[in-house]
Amino acid sequence: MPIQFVEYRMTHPLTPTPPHAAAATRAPDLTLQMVSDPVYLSGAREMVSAVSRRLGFSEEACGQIALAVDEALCNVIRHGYDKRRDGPIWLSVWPEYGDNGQSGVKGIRIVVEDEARQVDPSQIKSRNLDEIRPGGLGVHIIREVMDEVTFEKRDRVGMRLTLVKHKKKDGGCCSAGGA
Amino acid sequence: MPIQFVEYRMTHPLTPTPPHAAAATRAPDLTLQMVSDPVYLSGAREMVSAVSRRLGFSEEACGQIALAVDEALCNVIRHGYDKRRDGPIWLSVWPEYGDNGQSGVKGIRIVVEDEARQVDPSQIKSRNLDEIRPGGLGVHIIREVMDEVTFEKRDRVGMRLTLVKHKKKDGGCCSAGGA
Amino acid sequence: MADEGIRVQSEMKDGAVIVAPEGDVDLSRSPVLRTSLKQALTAKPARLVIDLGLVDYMDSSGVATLVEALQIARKGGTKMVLCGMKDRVRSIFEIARLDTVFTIAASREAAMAV
Amino acid sequence: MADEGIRVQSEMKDGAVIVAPEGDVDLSRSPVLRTSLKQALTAKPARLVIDLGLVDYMDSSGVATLVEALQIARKGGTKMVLCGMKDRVRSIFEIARLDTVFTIAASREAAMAV
Ligand SMILES: Nc1ncnc2c1ncn2[C@@H]1O[C@H](COP(=O)(O)OP(=O)(O)O)[C@@H](O)[C@H]1O
Ligand SMILES: Nc1ncnc2c1ncn2[C@@H]1O[C@H](COP(=O)(O)OP(=O)(O)O)[C@@H](O)[C@H]1O
Repeated sequence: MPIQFVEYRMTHPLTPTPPHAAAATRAPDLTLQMVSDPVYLSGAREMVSAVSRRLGFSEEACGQIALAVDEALCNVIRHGYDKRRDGPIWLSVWPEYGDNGQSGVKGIRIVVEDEARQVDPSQIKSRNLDEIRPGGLGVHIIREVMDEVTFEKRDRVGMRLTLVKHKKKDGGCCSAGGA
Repeated sequence: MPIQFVEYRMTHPLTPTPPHAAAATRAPDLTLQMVSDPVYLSGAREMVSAVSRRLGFSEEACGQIALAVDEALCNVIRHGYDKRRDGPIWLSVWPEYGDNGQSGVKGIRIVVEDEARQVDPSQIKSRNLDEIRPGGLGVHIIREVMDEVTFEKRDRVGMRLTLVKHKKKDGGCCSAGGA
Repeated sequence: MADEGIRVQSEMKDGAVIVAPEGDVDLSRSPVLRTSLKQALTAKPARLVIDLGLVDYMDSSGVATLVEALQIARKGGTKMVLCGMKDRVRSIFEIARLDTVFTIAASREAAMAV
Repeated sequence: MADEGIRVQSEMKDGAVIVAPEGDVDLSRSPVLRTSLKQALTAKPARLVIDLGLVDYMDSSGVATLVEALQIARKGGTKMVLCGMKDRVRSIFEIARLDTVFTIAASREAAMAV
């Protein structure tokens, strides 16, 4: 019962030094590090969806962003980790600002990283949708709902998927609005 | 626009090496690293609430856990970081298993850590609730809805708050149940 | 950073001011509610009805905002009534032992009558 | 780990089997739906109605489960109809261009009649 507090790295090989989450010149506002267990998909989805809502995305857009993140995580779990439930996944979130930084939030950038199997990004592609069969929809869905989708190999191990979605020009805002 | 990918630690002083999140002998299943900006409270709440639901807590208990986490984060932001919006906060989540590990999830353990002001844990206490005034409710709420609440100073910098909630004996399950 | 707005609708009816915030009232949003309530209270209306029917979540910063409004209302001779609370919102008032401090009505209509 | 259950209610009515999953149908839950659907289809009923009225969220693993059921239904001579979809669930069928592949009805009653 009394959990003993010691440094992570001494006790858990999964936790890297330094964090493996998306390393950009600007640090992410949020990074969720999770194990590759499907039971946590809903937690990741709801987090991303709530953040998108607060950043001013429409209800529909929030649902799409959550769906894209879910599909991305499912693919890491199924293809990257072969359904192992203890692989680390990092989900990092940045608000995207306008060019001058003055015009508020223009979109959201989400990066999903893992320490799983590396594959050539060109191999990650949607099947022909005319053929009706179970599966083979994830990559198509991600590309359909997000504005920017980039798969890359990470430096030494694992993959990195960058997802960007811009707000619609009309504002499309669900929860903003002055008092 | 082209974000350049480099190692975190070179570019962002906030991101520690190694992760400062709760370091227990068993690594957390999830750790959310977030900046101390109130705009992200809803993301943290929804994540914790969705995870609690999936771990089999009742709808009411999920709401209480989310509320306790919200209040804990608010206190870190207001008292720890004096409303600075760029301080790091780590929110780590562990499912708690029964004694033999065989009997499923018995509860949830959540640890909130920061690099903010250190205060003597004995100073963190609720005011007398009979006196009606704005504020002074957060610690009371946290203690009321959680089963275990422990404030500690972290080793070198910042505070650590450990929150545990057990499932009710009657099961109180909202989303489990066989097919 | 980003949206910290919250929609707060205000209207006058039969000498009462009705204020209806929407969404989550948490630390990022309670300041806007605070401004709306202070504004509603400056005119010292006979009655201030705060309709929480569209509030899905409230934390202690929202409750503190309402306690502050209650104190101003009492000083100014305004009868302040909360209404339309969802169970989840009501429970924080119970936990804070404030459910007997506020006048709480089920509906807007009831809030106009108490 | 933990709860991967999903409530799936099944009933027989006028020669049709009605299956109604509840909650989120994602990768952690679609296997349970898959089992329910396979079971419902073994008897080769004249009609299988899948009522999605209580499903708040579905990802491609849920859609794949339904595509698989459709293929089994077709082989067995069962007419499979989806009904009660919320907008959010419907949109994934549209994105996957499967909204014309499935027979989709608004309500359970309509699903019994098409
Ligand atoms: N994270 C990943 N790691 C490795 N391979 C992947 C990953 N994501 C997708 N792929 C590859 O892309 C293909 C298409 O993925 P998807 O459209 O989601 O359909 P499905 O997963 O059902 O095959 C997969 O079959 C797999 O080969
Ligand atoms: N994370 C923290 N860091 C420093 N002090 C804290 C922290 N959390 C709570 N406190 C102290 O405990 C007191 C009680 O907190 P709380 O019950 O939330 O009421 P309030 O925040 O409105 O004062 C605070 O006033 C503060 O002095």
